Amino acid sequence: DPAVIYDMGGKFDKSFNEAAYNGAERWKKEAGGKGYLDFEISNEAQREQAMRRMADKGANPIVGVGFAQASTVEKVAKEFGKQQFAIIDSVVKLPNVESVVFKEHEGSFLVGMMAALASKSGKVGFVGGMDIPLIRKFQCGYEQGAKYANPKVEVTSNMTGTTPAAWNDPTRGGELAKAQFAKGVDVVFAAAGGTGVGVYQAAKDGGKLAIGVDSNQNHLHPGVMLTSMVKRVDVAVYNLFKKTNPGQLTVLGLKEGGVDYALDKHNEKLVSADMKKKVDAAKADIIAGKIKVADYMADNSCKY
Amino acid sequence: MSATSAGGLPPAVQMRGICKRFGAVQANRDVNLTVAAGTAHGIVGENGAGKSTLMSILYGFYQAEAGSIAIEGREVQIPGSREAIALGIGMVHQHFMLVEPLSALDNIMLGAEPDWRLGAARAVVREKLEALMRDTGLQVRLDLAVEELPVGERQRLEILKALYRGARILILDEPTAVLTPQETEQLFVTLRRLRAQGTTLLLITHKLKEIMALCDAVTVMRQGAVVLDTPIADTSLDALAEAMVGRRVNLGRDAGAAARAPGATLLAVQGLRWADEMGVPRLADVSLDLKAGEIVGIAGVSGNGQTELLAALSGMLAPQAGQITLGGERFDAPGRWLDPTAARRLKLAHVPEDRHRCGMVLKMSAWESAVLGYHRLKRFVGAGGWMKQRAMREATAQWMEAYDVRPRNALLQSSKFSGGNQQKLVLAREALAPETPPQVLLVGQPTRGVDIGAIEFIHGRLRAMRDAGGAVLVVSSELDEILALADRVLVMDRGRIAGELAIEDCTEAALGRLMAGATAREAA
Amino acid sequence: MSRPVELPRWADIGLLPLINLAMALAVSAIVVAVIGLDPVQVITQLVKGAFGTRSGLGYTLYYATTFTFTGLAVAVAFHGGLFNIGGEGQAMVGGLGVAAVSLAFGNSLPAVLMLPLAVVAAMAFGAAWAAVPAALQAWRGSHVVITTIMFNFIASALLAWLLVNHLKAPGGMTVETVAFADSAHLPGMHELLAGLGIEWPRTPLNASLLLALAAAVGVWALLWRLRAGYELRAVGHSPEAAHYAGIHPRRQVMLAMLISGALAGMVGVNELSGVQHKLLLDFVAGAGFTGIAVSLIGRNHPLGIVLAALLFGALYQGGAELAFEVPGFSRDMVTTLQGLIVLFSGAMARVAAPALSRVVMALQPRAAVAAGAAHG
Amino acid sequence: MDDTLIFLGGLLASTLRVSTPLILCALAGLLSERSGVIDLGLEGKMLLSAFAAGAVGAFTGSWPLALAAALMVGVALSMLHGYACVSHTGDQVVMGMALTMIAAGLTIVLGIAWFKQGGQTPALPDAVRLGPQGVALGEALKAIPVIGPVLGLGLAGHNALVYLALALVPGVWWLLYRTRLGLRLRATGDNPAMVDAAGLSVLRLRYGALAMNGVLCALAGAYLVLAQNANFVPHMTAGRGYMALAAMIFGKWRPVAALWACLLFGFLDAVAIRLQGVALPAALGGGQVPVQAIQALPYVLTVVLLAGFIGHARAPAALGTPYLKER
Ligand SMILES: Nc1ncnc2c1ncn2[C@@H]1O[C@H](COP(=O)(O)OP(=O)(O)OP(=O)(O)O)[C@@H](O)[C@H]1O
Ligand SMILES: Nc1ncnc2c1ncn2[C@@H]1O[C@H](COP(=O)(O)OP(=O)(O)OP(=O)(O)O)[C@@H](O)[C@H]1O
Ligand SMILES: [Mg+2]
Ligand SMILES: [Mg+2]
Repeated sequence: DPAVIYDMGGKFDKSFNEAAYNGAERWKKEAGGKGYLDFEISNEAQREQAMRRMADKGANPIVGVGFAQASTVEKVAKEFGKQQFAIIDSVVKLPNVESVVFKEHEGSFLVGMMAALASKSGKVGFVGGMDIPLIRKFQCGYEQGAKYANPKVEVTSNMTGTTPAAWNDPTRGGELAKAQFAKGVDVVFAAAGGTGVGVYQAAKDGGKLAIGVDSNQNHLHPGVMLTSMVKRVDVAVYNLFKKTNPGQLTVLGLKEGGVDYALDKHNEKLVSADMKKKVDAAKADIIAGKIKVADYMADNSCKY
Repeated sequence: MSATSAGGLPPAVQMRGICKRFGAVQANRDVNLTVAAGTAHGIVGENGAGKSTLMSILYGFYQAEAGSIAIEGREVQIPGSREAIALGIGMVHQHFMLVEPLSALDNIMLGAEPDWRLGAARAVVREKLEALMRDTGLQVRLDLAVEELPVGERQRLEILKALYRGARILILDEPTAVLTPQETEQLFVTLRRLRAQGTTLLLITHKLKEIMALCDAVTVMRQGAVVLDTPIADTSLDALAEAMVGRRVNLGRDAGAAARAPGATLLAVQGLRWADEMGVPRLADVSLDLKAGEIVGIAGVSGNGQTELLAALSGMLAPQAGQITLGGERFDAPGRWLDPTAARRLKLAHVPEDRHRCGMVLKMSAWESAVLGYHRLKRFVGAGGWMKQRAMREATAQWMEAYDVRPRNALLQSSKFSGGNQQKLVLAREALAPETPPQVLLVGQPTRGVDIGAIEFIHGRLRAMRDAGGAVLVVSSELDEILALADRVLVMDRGRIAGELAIEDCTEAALGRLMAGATAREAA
Repeated sequence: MSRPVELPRWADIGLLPLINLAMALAVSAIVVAVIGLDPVQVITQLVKGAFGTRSGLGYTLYYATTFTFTGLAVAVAFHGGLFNIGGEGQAMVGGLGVAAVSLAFGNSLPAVLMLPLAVVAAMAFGAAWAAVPAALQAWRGSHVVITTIMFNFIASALLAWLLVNHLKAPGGMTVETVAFADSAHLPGMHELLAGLGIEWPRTPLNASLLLALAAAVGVWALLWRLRAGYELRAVGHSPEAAHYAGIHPRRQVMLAMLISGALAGMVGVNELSGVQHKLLLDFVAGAGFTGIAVSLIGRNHPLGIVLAALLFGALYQGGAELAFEVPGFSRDMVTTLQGLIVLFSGAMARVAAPALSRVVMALQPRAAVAAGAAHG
Repeated sequence: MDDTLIFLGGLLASTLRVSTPLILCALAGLLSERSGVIDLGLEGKMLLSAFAAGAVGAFTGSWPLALAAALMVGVALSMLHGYACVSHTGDQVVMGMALTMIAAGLTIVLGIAWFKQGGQTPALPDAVRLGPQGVALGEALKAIPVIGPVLGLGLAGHNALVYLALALVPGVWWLLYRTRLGLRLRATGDNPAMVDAAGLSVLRLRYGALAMNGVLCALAGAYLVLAQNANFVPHMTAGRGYMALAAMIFGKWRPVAALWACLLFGFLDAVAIRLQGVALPAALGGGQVPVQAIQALPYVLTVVLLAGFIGHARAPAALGTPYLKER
């Protein structure tokens, strides 16, 4: 059986981990009767125990969701050389590990455009979770997109914190969003895991727009959620469960359908036809390579 | 019953067959007490005789296991202080019952506020109190916080508090223990005036003279039971003392003691000064010498610096000025002062006043308490600080044997021994633990709360140490004890040595005058 | 109001703690039932998970190692009359010490020097973190309960700051240092036993277990066999009596807290040198607070603490297994149980005493009467 | 200029929002400690009440019921506190630890069992939340020249609990210093034997103080769930109970001083939130503002105060000692 290990925050974080959960569930439905193992990490000491336990039980492949599991995957995969492992959002160079990373900057570019197009004040905001290169990557792509749609747009960015607690601090997220709203920001993009819930709530309370992340979060507050930058962790997990490519690095971008913006019945009223046209055009350009979105993690700086 | 009993009135208080025990201690056994209305009634007895317990039962603090109470002729139940107050009983406790940060006024009205708004309540109470203060002569500064008031004023405050609540029966538990003689005199004037106004007084005191001076009748308690109940006119100071202790009090001293002249000075103290955090001087220029082969007694009302003197001499407290010479070493204050370890090294032993708090560690076993202070001796501690428990236990067993500590169980928890036996164990330690016998022995309240047999035993041991060439300093608030033991008596008053008397010159009157603040020449 | 009830020693030391523990377990069972699980199944699974396999036992003992350290830390301070709630922070800083020396010297020192150095650093750093509250208590009278709580928060901020800004592995996204060099790895129990020819599954259990047992013996010897411990207990029971005996209460307060902090710091050895081989943020994971519960039910005695640590180790490991096996069970149930144990064995420890005393009296009327007579 | 004013207004608003649970909890701790009962369980009481509000809010969709549930849980925990520590003379410090541990575990256990969202409760609809008050007033205030934006943004448009917390500060002050009950409570914390001798029930006074303490903790918990956020999140109190305790000590057990301490701590928190990731000016050596230092500041300040460097804080004399009376 395959196995998935969610990171802290848990499988119902409405965001990153929940996407992985949805992928696993889809696989289960299609696999007909077969099950899978899963576990939610709730403290550091558990990571290794959980993964080793899965390996002991013969689970194959074992998917670690989240960059924080990289070192654990590396350690356990070495011990259990005959089993397949996978890591999402990080790279582990071992023959029995497949690494899956996303081009978050491409998806963020699209929602950045939408933010700039939807903003009446010409000010858009970004609330990141933990201050790490991965989140800077979101931020950088978002900025590029916003500037692409409206060169005069002002982008205000904040990070919630520097420790993993920043993924799950809705109160702080709400405060950051409110501070941005006070400055005139009227669309905010949260790439902050569970912290985002506080950001969206603040947007709702303040009558502003918000953009979700990872999962399609449009349904959380219809009329408030402008869109979501979906990162198809569900697809990644689904594919990994079906078949792994050990030792490979899989990169999922717009072209592969790994990232995208979300449009559904919850936000169709907020997205004008013109907006959609512009964003879809940019999407096609990125896929075609006509627009190059700078990747923060390429050289740890946001140059564009 | 009593001479001043007004015609026909029922007794203010009638307690019958009161029994109360605390664990193994029978604090009150079948106590009967009748107090005529409008009289002052004294209650005396040794420490632990059960006086406070009896009064606490009357005030509803404790519940008696058996017996009945009638107030002003009516049978009553007193389950709590509230009911006692409602019955017109007021109590001034042995220890102050005041909230220090609150003002005197707030302290008085607490629990009896006439209005739920403090402002309104204060106005009403202030008016009543001013009248009350005029009537009784009890003057208290109502707006100062209690912590700023001197003890005498706090004592008046306590009485005022009881009277404000409408007390017709006023219990005073050792009200003069902390008062100066002048304050005591002032208090007695007030008490007489209250009695004249019809208040019934119940006075507990250890000072028999006060009983004779104020009371109309007196009850003597011993070991929880009443042993004497008599109008004051039918008794005398000596008779009361005898009743308290249970046999003729032998004020006489042991025969062999006197004549021998004291030897070399073993401990010399000059110019000790120490003031507490509030700046009140507790030791004021105290100088004294202790010579080989003598027992020096320190007499005085407790709280006049005796505790601090013992602490300073034993190294537990560093005075702010003064010097001490012990075993050929000199210590100066401030700067280098004796510490308890050095004191023991220089053969000074110390039986502390407060054996419960200082003399032993109640939670530890007897052998652990028995080596306290001597736990660093070579014969008790081996290499690397390893304690030789066998040696400690064996030594403890020997000391218990020598000083007749009962039960002879070195493993028993220290708190499980009775007061007298605890005291004997501490004394045994101080006499026997040092490698060579102590040269100087400081003893605080050697027989407080100790029974007669043990008193005799302890006195005998102290004399034996003296006869062996030691210098003994005894601090005691019991004059009898001083008179029985000492070769020379120093009297302390407000932190200073008020005077010195050779034992031949000691009469209770002379000592009493010194304790009350007279100079030595006036006293003699 | 109730008055203190005297119980025979066997009942006081043996029976009452068991009754309190049983009450805590009973309430936990109710909670388990309320969330729709079968208490009996949960308990059997828990015991099986903790002791049923060698690997489970390994994890149990590994957790117990940490709890022994923090439990002993609480107990030593307690005997000195101090309630040290700062085990959590002291453990964090102890781990910082381990990481500091392991990262600085791991590549240059051989294991025989490196590992003792790590142990010393853990103890020194933990002790140093306890020293400030201790000194404030001794000289300024600042209540050690409050200051150690504050120091827990300060420690966690300090650790986060150092890790994020100075110690984080360059380029990595997780807040952790690079791995320690091999010489700074404490051998795992499986390696040690393999050396003796015994096969043992690979678990986090490592040589720290031996250190913890040594620490327990050491604490016992200190408290009940050494002069220093005698003085410490004297101060804990009665500062006045200690002062009378020429013992310096301040020095003892410092000593108690330094030893306590050093023991808490040892958590860093078990968790970092022994298992993680790197410094990360949350490696203490509440063990400092668990130490309070461990010490409470261990009656502040090293033997009791080792047993209580084993109990809590079993709860943690069994809880983890349950979380794997039983859907809907989360390890927070163990936190709840831990809280209930602190409640019943600590705050409400004497609530059952009057009833127990009546039962004991009823069971042995003659003995009780005789004891009463001996007193009177 | 305008930006600065808006920043200040936002900061003021944020300070008030962040301080509110601190103020409520500090007052709760103050009432209990003034009566002589140490409360290290503020964190736990707040957390469990927050969960109650979140869970009942999610089940019933009614904010009065959610609030009532929080109050019931808060008061029940306080009564348990009283049963253990007042009636049975249990150790008050240990009790606080126990309450906090139980709350930390139980909220997640029940949350997972009932809502299956990793311990969170579902997001509450607007009807279950406490909305802003005085928005119009805020707009009016903004019209004032210069300081208008600061006042309008900062003071108006908060929810009712923010204003209630602020109003409770003089309320508690008045209770303590202007009423009979307050006098009795203060006396109980200082000398329970005297209160007993005055014919009052120490037991009843301490239970009374604890009941108020429970209500205030519950309000703080409810605020977190019904006002500041829209659901319960595990560990969402995040040490606020201890911070409130620190503020209470920092305020030397006095309501108004405690308010200032709470506002200071809240202000520091609001500043820390805004300074996250902000670069220090080059004059200060560049690099990032050490946010952790700002976060640790309240705790450091409290230790400094306790060490007596800022004048001595005098705790109620009988704090922590159970009142035992032989009968
Ligand atoms: N609360 C208590 N618990 C246990 N024993 C007590 C308690 N109160 C008093 N006792 C014991 O009861 C006995 C009588 O005590 P009580 O205080 O009535 O004596 P007293 O005559 O007032 O003594 P003193 O002259 O020292 O004030 C003593 O043996 C005392 O130790
Ligand atoms: N306040 C108190 N609380 C609890 N126990 C007490 C209290 N006072 C005394 N005791 C205990 O009561 C017992 C008797 O104490 P007390 O000091 O009255 O000695 P005693 O019975 O008079 O002994 P002895 O006759 O040897 O002097 C001892 O076990 C003592 O520990
Ligand atoms: Mg008395
Ligand atoms: Mg006696």
